[in-house]
Amino acid sequence: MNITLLLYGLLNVLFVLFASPLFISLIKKVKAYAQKRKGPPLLQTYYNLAKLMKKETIYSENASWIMRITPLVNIAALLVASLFVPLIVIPQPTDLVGNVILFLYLLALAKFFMALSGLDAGSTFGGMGSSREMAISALIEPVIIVVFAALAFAFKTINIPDMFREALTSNVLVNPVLILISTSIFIVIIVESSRVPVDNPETHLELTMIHEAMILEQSGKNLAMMELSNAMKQLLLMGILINILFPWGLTTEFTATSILISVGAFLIKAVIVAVIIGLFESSCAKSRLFRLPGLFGLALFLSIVTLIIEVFA
Amino acid sequence: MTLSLITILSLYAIIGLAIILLVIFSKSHRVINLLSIVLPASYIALALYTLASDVLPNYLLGGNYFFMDHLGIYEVLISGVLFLLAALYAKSYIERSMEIGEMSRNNLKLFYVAFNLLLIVITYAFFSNNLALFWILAELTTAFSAVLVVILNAPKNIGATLKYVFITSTCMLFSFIGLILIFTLTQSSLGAGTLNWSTLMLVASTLSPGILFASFVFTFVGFAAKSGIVPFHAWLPSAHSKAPAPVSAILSGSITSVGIYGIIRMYAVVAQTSELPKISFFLIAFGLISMVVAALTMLNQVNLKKLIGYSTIENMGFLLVGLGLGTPVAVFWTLFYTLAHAFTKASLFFSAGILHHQFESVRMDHIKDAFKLQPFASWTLILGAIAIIGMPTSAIFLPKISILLQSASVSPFLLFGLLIIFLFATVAFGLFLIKMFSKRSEDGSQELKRFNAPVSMKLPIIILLVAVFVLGVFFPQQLNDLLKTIVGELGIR
Amino acid sequence: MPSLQFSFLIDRLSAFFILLVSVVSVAVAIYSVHYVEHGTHDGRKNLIVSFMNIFIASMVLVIASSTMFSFLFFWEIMALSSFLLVMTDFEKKETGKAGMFYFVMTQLSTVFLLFAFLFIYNATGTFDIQQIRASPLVTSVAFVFLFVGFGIKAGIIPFHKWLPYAHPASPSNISALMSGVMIKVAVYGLVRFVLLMPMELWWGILILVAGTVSAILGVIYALKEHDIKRLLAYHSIENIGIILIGFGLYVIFALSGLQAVATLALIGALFHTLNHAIFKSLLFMTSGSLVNATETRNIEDMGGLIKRMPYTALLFLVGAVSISALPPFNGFVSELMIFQAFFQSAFLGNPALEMLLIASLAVFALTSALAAACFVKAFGITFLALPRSEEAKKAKESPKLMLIGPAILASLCVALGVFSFQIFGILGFSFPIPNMLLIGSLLTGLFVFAWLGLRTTAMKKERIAETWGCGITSQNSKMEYTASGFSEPIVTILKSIFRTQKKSERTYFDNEKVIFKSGKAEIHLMKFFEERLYLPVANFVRKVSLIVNNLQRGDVDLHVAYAFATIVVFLLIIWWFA
Amino acid sequence: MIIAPFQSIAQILIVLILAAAAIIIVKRDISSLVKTYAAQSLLLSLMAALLFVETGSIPLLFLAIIIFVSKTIIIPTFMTHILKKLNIKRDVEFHFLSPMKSLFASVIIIVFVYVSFSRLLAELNFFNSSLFFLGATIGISIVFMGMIVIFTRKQTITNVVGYLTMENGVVLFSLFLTELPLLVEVLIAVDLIMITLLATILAFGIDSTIEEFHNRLNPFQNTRKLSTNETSHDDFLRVQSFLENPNKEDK
Repeated sequence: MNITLLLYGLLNVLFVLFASPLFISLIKKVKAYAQKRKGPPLLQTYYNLAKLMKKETIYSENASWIMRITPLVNIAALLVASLFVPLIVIPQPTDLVGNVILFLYLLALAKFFMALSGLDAGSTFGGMGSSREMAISALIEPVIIVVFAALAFAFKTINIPDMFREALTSNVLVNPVLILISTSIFIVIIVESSRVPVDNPETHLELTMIHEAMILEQSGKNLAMMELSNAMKQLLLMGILINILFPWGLTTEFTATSILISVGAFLIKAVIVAVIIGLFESSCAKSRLFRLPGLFGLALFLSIVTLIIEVFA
Repeated sequence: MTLSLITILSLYAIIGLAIILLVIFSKSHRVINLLSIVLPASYIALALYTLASDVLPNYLLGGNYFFMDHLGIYEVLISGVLFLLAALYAKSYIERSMEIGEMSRNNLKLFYVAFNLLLIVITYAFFSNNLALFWILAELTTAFSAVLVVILNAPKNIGATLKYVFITSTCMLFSFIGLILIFTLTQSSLGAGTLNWSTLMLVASTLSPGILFASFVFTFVGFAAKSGIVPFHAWLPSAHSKAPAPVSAILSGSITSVGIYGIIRMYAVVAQTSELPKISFFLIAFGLISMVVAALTMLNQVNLKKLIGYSTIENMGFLLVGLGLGTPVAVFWTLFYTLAHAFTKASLFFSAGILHHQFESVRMDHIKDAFKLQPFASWTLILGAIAIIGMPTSAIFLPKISILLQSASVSPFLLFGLLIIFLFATVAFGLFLIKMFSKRSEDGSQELKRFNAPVSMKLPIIILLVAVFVLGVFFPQQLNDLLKTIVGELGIR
Repeated sequence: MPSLQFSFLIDRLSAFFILLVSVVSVAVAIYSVHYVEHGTHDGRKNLIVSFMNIFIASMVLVIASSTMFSFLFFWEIMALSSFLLVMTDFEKKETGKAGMFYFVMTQLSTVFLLFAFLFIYNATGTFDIQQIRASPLVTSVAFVFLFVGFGIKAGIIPFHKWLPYAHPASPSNISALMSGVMIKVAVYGLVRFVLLMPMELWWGILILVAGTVSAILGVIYALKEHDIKRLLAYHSIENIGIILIGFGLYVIFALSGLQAVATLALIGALFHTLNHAIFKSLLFMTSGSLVNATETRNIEDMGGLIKRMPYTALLFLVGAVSISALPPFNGFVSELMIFQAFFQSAFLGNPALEMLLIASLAVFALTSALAAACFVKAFGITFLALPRSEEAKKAKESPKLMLIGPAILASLCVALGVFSFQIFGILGFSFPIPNMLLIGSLLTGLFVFAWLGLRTTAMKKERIAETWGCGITSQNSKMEYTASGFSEPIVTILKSIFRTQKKSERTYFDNEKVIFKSGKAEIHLMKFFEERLYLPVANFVRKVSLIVNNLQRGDVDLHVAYAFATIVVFLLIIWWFA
Repeated sequence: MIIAPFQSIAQILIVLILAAAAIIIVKRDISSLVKTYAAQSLLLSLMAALLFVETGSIPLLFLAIIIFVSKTIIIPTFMTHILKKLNIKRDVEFHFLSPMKSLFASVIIIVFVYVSFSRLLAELNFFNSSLFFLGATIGISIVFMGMIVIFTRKQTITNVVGYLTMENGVVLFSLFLTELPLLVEVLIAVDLIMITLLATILAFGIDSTIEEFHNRLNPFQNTRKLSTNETSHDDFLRVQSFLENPNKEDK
């Protein structure tokens, strides 16, 4: 594990850490515009986090140490996961990081503890939240796996950086595979970052909220950690979508110029994706929980079609 | 000095009659019981002596009526052991039966006289060289064992005994027809008619196969009835369930083996001719029928002793199958199976007898928290069941596997059928025991006081079970040789 | 001609399985020392212990035996001793039912195995397992029978029904052994024989499909269970399914010439066998402690135990994380290997096969996700929040040895996960699997780093207060989310599989059905296999045996008539042959 | 060489024996059943005697005597003795087959036996005369007819008669086929007597109290004076309770 790899890791992690909150508020902004509102400033999320760090932390009497470790587990898992998705620089091939399945299960680890913390305080909301969250994530799991299986089929590798490199050098993903797979990944992003129509991050209405309900008991720095890790997760998934579909500007060598270029390129692409997400969110309404399987079914169908095309072509 | 076989043979009779006289004229139960223990003991001693000293087979009275060969000695030994242990067990069992008024004291002597007479008759049946003589003695075993069954004070016993007497003797008449046919056949082909197995074995190949087959079929009827082969089996379960436990043990150990013995002899005779495949098929078919019917019937029995009785039928069927397979290996293991089965069954009936005296019935719905009241009998019952379903380390296991293996070479379907039948029997035992032992008495019926069985009732069970499980893991060389010689003498190729 | 001559042969496969058996047995033995004391089994303690030893020994000997005969011999002893162990609390009604199920199924498996063995012997003339050389027909028939026989013992659907009955009924250390080890012996048998016989593609497909079905249905049935031990039993079915998936992949890939992937799948399956043995025994033992502490198996009556039994909670959590296949624990690594094998199916070059694998892959993914959900429920409802019953309030931490036993396995869960890469390196396999040591250290490191960071930067003030509970006066256990509530969304979404029947009736004050007076609603989950497969067969057999019984009901005359008819038939036979 | 009168007499005897069997099938009055049986046995012994006169072999004579003593004297007298004790005089119920049907059945049986044995016995070369063949066939048929009696009649005592009839059939069969060693014949007779005694006593036991039954069954009654009365008394009570609720013991 040489120095460049270390450098890559540091760079990537820091980038994810600091860039991710931006897109949360960006999407908020887009939705606000869509609703003819002004919306919060672009740096609102950073302000929130800073404020939360300054606030005291309150634990319920019924809560146990699960409640205390969950934020740390989340942030740790997401930090490790952010090693796996190169956003600006692709490191030279290595087996150490980048295994797509490990990446997914790191997210699952975070989610597992989040759900436990939801049950920990014994309040009704938390239980409801984690129950729904687990149900949804269980149902989306086949989609995710099949999508990445499709990618693995396409790129003949299960290593995310290698996928990106492949995508960079040879664009194997010609239409219609492009559209299909992007649609599936897009749905995955919507689900995983708990957005409309699956979930509604704005309200605290018990009927709609899922993710928010889980972290309802969290407060202060712990809440900050949860929010941050959620933002990072969203960014990482967006990054996968971006770097596979249009990896232009993604660089492989460690030079200041190329890095700057790719940072810029990535930001632009990410902003575009975020805008799309925002528009999509504001274009459709929160659907009932038991309607969601239909959406997932669609995603699964698309990804399987992708696979079929790849298999028979 | 060595006794000549004629003396030995007459010794059997002399000892037997002497003991019976003593029984008639002795007063106390203990003495009578002791005498009845001495008789089988002496028989075993004589048999072992014969086995050790003289060269078998040996023909007596010019080979006309009696002879001794290894098969006979083997069967006599089995019966001797069974009778010995049964007598040992009977003491306290009968005493208890008389206390609770199951059996009136007047019949005590009748019981023991019939008991000893039965042993004598069985012994001579196994030593009889002449088919007709064997037939008569077999009939007599029916008569005496019928007395043993009917001895208890219950109308049901009379009914059971009537079933027994009528079915067996009716069918035995047909085997008499069969043996007249054989006699005539030999007369017509040899000039002088004979019913001697020793002779028949020699001349069988010269006789006309058609009539030989016919006579086999006719004789089969009677012997099958004695060994409880379906559809002549009806007497067996009822008699077994009604009779006192020691008698049930003898019935399913010795009486049935008398029938099997006859079938084996006839088979050995016919096996010399071209009819072999036909009768093999015949035997396997009847074995299967018996097994199927018995196993299916076992599946919902409520009466423990009936269950055990039906399992006897099932095992007899399996013996027929093993005989029908007819290879030396199969016959070897069939012979061993008779011994293993007799011992296991005896232990089961003895345990059931203890339970019977505890609960005054062996019906499932009358037996409650058996483990608390009769831990010993419960465990021996479980062990016996484990042994009879042919679990490993029981003596049944090896013969079962080997015979199944032989059947596989006939047809895989036969093998699978047998396995399924065994599954049914096993399941029947398992479910019955689970149901029976999981029964608990509701708080009302706690006043059932414990019947503590004396050593004389426990010892036979222990001996039998030890024997069964030791034979399961250790196969003595002498036994191996004995069985091999028997197979040789039967001329199984 | 069989005789009691046993011969044993220990190669790497059997050595591996013996290791598995012994490791788990040690932990269970330590655990049992105190566990057996707690149970109210009067004189049975000694019996339990002695039978337990026979049981373990027989399992080791089954694995070690090199002839089918001794395999069968010890297999029977294993079945018998385990049956007796299941019947420990024979007075209980449910134990009786469990015993019946278990007895029948285990005998059935013996029937199939015995048939296969004798069939092979008849073809090859030897009992030696290594010498199975026979025509494809023979081996195929033998394979089918072996598969069914071992499948019953391993509890693959639809032969699984005995598991969810036998495990709750038997003492927890026994369930730990049975679910952790015994069903693995069945897996061993299957692997052993299939590896020795000339494989065919459809074997692999059969194994894969059976595995997939067992996995998904197992976890789905587990989701609706609130009896913790039954829940774990269903998870055993699921994990056996996963193991079979891996093994099926091995067969398929090996026959397609992709040796590397095949090895990956096989090792993955075996590794998962070991892992499942470890964490399932761990979970069963801890649940046994729970049952002892709370006197109930229903998780709806537990809750809040993390405060009362902290160590048990930690151990259970480790087990839950491992079985939910979360990094960096062992369960994850083995599932990762199987996943990777799946991802290689692009190279098969047989479209139909690839599609099958993809479908199976999707189901597999769903399975592992549902498993995670199920264990969030199991842990959350059992340990977190407020106690749901008086017993749970009064629960005490279990004695030391009942913690040490599981603790060994828990540490193994972590170690096998974290050092998996190195272990495989030592064993001489080089798989493209991530170095979990790195990941694990990164996770812990970043965990500590974040913790320190928060300590330094963030506000330290912490307060323990009552959090907002939707305006209720005081938080009580009635307000908590129940286990059934937790699994309700999934149950509703998958109602077609559960065959859920919701019944609800309402009464109103007025005729327009406006003013609601009273009503009741109930959800009934159908026991599909029991009601559609097991009971019909049993009833059929019972009916037949009743018929046979009634044919024999009657006095002398009837039976003499039977004899008469039979003899007339004999006359026919004679006439025919003469 | 067999001459005509013997032939005709033998045929007449055979037919009479068959007729006796038929009567046993249809008759309802038990005492007359026993009488018919005695008559049949008498005919049988006459048959044996006739054969002795014909062939001049001593065993046949003895056989005739044995048959006469055992079956026309001992068994019938004993049975009538029992019948006096029994309170049943007639056996009116029939199972499975009505008397007429059973007669038809036995006719069919006769034909069938004839057919099936014709092939069989043809191989026995010394069957030179049709008479022997007829005798053998009728013998077997009588065995079957006796069996029909056993399973169509309800009363045990009648079943005993049926059994005896079967045995007569066997003897007839053996008469015409061959002659067994004398010892065997004696033993068979003894055996038959024992079985019959037993069966009859059992039949008696079925419809009498256990007490009387055991008194009859047990030959050692007076060797030892026991307090018979109270044991037998509570035996009696037990039996009463049985008769009140018979399904207490299993069925």
